[in-house]
Amino acid sequence: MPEAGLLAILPMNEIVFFLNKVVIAGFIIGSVYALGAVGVTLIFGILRFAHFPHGDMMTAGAFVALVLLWIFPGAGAAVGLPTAFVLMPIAMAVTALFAVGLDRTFYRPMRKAGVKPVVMVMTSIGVMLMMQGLLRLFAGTGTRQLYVDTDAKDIYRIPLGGRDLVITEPQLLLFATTIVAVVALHLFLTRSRMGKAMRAVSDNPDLARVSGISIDHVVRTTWLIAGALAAAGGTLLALDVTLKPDLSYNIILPIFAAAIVGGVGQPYGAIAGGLLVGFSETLAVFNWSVLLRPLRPYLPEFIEIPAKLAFVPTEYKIVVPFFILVAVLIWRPTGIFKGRVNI
Amino acid sequence: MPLLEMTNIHGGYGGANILNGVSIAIDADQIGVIVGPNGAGKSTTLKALFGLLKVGEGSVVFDGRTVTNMAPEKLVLEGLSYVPQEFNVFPTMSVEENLEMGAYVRRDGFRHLIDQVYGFFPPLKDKRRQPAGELSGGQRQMVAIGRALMTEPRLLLLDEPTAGLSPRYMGEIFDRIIAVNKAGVGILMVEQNARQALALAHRGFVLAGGQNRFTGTGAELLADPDVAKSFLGGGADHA
Amino acid sequence: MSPSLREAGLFAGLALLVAGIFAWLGAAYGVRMLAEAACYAIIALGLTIQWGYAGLFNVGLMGFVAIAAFTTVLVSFPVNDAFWQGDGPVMLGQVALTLVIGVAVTILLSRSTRIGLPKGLRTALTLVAAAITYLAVQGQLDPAATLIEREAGFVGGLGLPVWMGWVAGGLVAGLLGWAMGRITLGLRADYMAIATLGIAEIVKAFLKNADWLTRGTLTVSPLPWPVPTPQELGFVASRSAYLAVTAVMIVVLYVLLERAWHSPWGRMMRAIRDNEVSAAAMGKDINRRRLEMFIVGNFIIGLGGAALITFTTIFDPSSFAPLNHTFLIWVMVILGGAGNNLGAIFGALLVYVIWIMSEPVAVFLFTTAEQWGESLFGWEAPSDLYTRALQMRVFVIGLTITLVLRFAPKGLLPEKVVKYD
Amino acid sequence: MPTIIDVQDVSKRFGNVLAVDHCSLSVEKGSITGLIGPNGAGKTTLFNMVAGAFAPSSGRILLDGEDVTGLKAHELFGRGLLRTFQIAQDFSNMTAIENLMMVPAGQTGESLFSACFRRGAVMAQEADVRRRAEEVIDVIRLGHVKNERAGNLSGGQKKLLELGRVMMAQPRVVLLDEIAAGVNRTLLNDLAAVVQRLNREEGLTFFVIEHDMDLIARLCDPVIVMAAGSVMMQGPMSQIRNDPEVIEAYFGGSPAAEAN
Repeated sequence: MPEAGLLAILPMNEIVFFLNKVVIAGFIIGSVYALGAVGVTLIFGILRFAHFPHGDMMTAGAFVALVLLWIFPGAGAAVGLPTAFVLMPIAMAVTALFAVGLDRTFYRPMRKAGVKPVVMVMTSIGVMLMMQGLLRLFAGTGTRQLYVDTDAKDIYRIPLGGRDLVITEPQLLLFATTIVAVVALHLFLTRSRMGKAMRAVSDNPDLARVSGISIDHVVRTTWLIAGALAAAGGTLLALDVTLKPDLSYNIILPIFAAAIVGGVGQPYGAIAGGLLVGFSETLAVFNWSVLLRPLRPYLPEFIEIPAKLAFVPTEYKIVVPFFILVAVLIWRPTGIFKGRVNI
Repeated sequence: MPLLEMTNIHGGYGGANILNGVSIAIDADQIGVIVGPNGAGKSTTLKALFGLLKVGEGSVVFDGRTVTNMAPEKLVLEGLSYVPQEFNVFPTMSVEENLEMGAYVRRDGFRHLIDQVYGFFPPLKDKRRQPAGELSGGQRQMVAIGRALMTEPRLLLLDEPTAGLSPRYMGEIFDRIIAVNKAGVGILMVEQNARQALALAHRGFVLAGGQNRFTGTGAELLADPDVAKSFLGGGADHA
Repeated sequence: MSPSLREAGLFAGLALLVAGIFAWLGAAYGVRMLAEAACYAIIALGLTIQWGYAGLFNVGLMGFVAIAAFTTVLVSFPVNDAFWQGDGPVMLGQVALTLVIGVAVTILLSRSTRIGLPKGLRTALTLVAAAITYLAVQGQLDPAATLIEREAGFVGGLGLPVWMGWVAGGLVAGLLGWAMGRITLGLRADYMAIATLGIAEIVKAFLKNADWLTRGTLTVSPLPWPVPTPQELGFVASRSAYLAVTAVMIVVLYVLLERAWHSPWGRMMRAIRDNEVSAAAMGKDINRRRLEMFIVGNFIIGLGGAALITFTTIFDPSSFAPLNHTFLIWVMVILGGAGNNLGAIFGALLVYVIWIMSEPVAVFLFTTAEQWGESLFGWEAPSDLYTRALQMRVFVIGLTITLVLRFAPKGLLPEKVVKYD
Repeated sequence: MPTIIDVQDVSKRFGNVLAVDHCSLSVEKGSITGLIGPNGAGKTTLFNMVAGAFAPSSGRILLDGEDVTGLKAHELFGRGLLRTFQIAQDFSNMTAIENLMMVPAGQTGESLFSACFRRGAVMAQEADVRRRAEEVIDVIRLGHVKNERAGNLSGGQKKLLELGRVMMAQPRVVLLDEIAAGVNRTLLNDLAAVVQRLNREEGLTFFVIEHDMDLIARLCDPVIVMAAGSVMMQGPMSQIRNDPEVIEAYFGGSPAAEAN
């Protein structure tokens, strides 16, 4: 069998390692970024400011899930899925309402006063600090698990000759949720009356107003969607790794990068941007020596393969989204999907 | 009783008044045209009428109801519709979606209205799936007017519908406006192309310095040498 | 109330507050607080230039503070003989040489369209050259770093006077500002905020991980002081001397900035802030002037940051918490009154006093709450309640920002219209 | 007379719209040249390109024989070209006199170093600038509001202030964008008088966009008519206003009018 022969000469161990470390990890982190970036990009499109507390909204959503976990610890066992995932829709609803409340309390008064966008951004930073203070006050600074004892963290190992391809249950759920959310959002924005109204406001708020579209409704819907998706992203990320109150801050820069790369105001762009940033990160910190080592016998003597050959040392991972961001801002400020930058 | 009656309107942005007593009255099914030099308050009058600008003094009565300073989204329900001069389409949305947005306030079916708009503006039908931002200026203007027609307004407000259009398109847009009017929609428009617009107007209003300078039928104003003077100056004979 | 009366009243109130703290917690504590507040005031002056004068939204303050503080360490920390006697300097010299050659080649290639290369080829060549430079430098630096860390710990300093370190710190911060400004000043405010935030993170990541250069998480201490240390003079006298140095810096900076603000330079800057398009039509080079503001502001921020870190006597790259401290300074500037130098100084002093005092207050409140909770409801407080209590302070900064922006957007000492008479 | 502004085959495209379409025109040194045309004819776009707000998509612009295509506004100011705006663009948080004093280019005190450390030189020059500003503010009759914030002035006063800035700048060419918009008759006479005086006494060239035909007739010779992005004709006003083609462009006369 030729296939088997081909498989035999391929360094399967290393390739699977690559798949685990780059492809799967990139998809996972990219999906989290995407879920955050969709909210950021919607808020930017409709309200025209960069929403800094978005990462904290994700964390807050995960904490809502945690609290629900304490209240209904048996929910997961009944369905056979992680409890936090089963309770996630409730957490999404709560966070969505919370986001609307945030807007009412802090952003709407500023909007009504007609302040400049930069003041909105600064207000949002104030909100971010408040949320971080509160989160750490109530949750401490330690890490937590989003699992109850009855949950089993299923790990799927797919043997591919040699090493196994490893995917965990929360990763699958995260990926599935992202796809469902994106498709649903796409249908909502292109088919529903409210979704079209949101696009209209993003396109031209003044004309939307004279067409009789209620800006208040659109703004409220925007916050509902952004809040719900943030909660989903936060909960799923916390399921995959752990729940930390300061999670958000490490994630907001890549999320902004994803939103801007995808083109501000472009939900599909945010998905692509999220995956692009996620893959860039995993590719950049990947140790390429692993893939080169099998080639050792075929390479001339004088070429040494260093023990570690990564584009960027892991400690500098934060640099990757930043460079993507700056590069896009300079060379193609409308994003790869042509968003709206000005106004 | 006139369909629309604006009486002695004063208003402006912030402190400075731009309108210093504008009065406009037109009947249902009429075309009213507002002309005048730049800065005379023509567009401002439309904005004040449509609730986009605070009216400080004076009253707006539409179909017997006082609607002074009513919010635009409410005025749409009253039967008014407004087409701004610039930025008057949703550029990333398709032509048909633009029309749907015009019908946003309607809860009933509006399919027949979309067909009616395609009837007024046949070129749009072929472009229904195309983003409005990719259309030519004249077609964009058609989308803008079509969007405003989707609420089945009794009165359509147009702010310089032919600005920036080539003469060929200008004539076409004017033809369409007449057709819309013949279908029973009152029109109040601001026009820079004064002569052409006055020629099709039932009522004409010449504004200057935020006040009515001349008022009359379109034909009267066209024949008035003083009106001509305020446009080309010096009373040139160009009739 | 006339503006000058208002100023006098606010400063008098502040003086009373400070006097109360001196009486309550002692002179050593009070002077320390004032010296630190003075350093913050310098940073706030730098920020008020950027935000108040030019509307530049810099949220990367801690990056500039950190790089300036590090430069001070490099210049004024005692010489590390172990490093200079080993192979380290030579190896670093090679790295530097590679870097210079690589950068030169890259720049030449990026201009190669002038000799007729097509644009696409130029871009490709430039990118390849940059990548090769990067890999070569990284490849040479790794063994050098390992060697230095093993043999000498870190490179140490140059042993020069502290004031030189501060000035150098300011200059490096200004230089970083220049590089940053070239990239970000054309962007709208949101993007500039994101970009500067990113820079701060990168600087921090670098300082934290380049152990051969900064000792990383091992921290460098004690940093030399420009005045005799507490061991020599005692706390109160030594800290007072430090306070005197920083106070002189504030006065000098204040006088210079006021001069500049009331000269044609300030007039031009106000014009640019008011109406960019028209200022350009009147022949003012907006981009250049903005860049100038950004650089000068960062120089002053670096100066203040260097003084602040020197005062704490320890350089710890992981201590530059980007959010808390960055926005502490932002609150100082907007609460004090953006665009008013006196307002920035007042805001810095007031906010720092409140910030420092909020620690004992928060702890007191939480201990009380803990006791009551325990005795009344049998509530068992989490063991980390103390650290959690301090998080309340972050909340308070955030709340202050939103409240000030909403109810007093011009601050306590609003900017004054410059009049000629 | 020699040409000072020479627009050669300039086009500007915004997305699908060709706002200026292979336009060529020239302005003679020492003239007050008018630019008229219906809304959307591309006048303001052309102005913006000549003034350096954005670069043309194609074509060249010469200023006094030198190619200045694509130069920025502040660079053009340095070469003696100044533009005013349709809606007066004042520095609203600065006083009227400061609005004038900021204009002169290359003031010593505009360097941060000099402002801080060369007080003597700066003050001496500042006194000169001040004196000139006081003179100008009297000419434009705003002396009584010189310490008022420019944002508090009336629309007409802002227009006067704008002309005051022109006088402070001492340029060679001025692009005036709709100086009459929103200005009452009496004030308009003042503005026109200032423009004529600057033209006559100081030899300034003016290139004027205007909708007020009276003003154009009074000030300008020659007048250039733009329509649909390019020049339709050029000549004295008396000739322009009797030209059937121009009347057509301005007032139309299409079948639509007759159809009614």
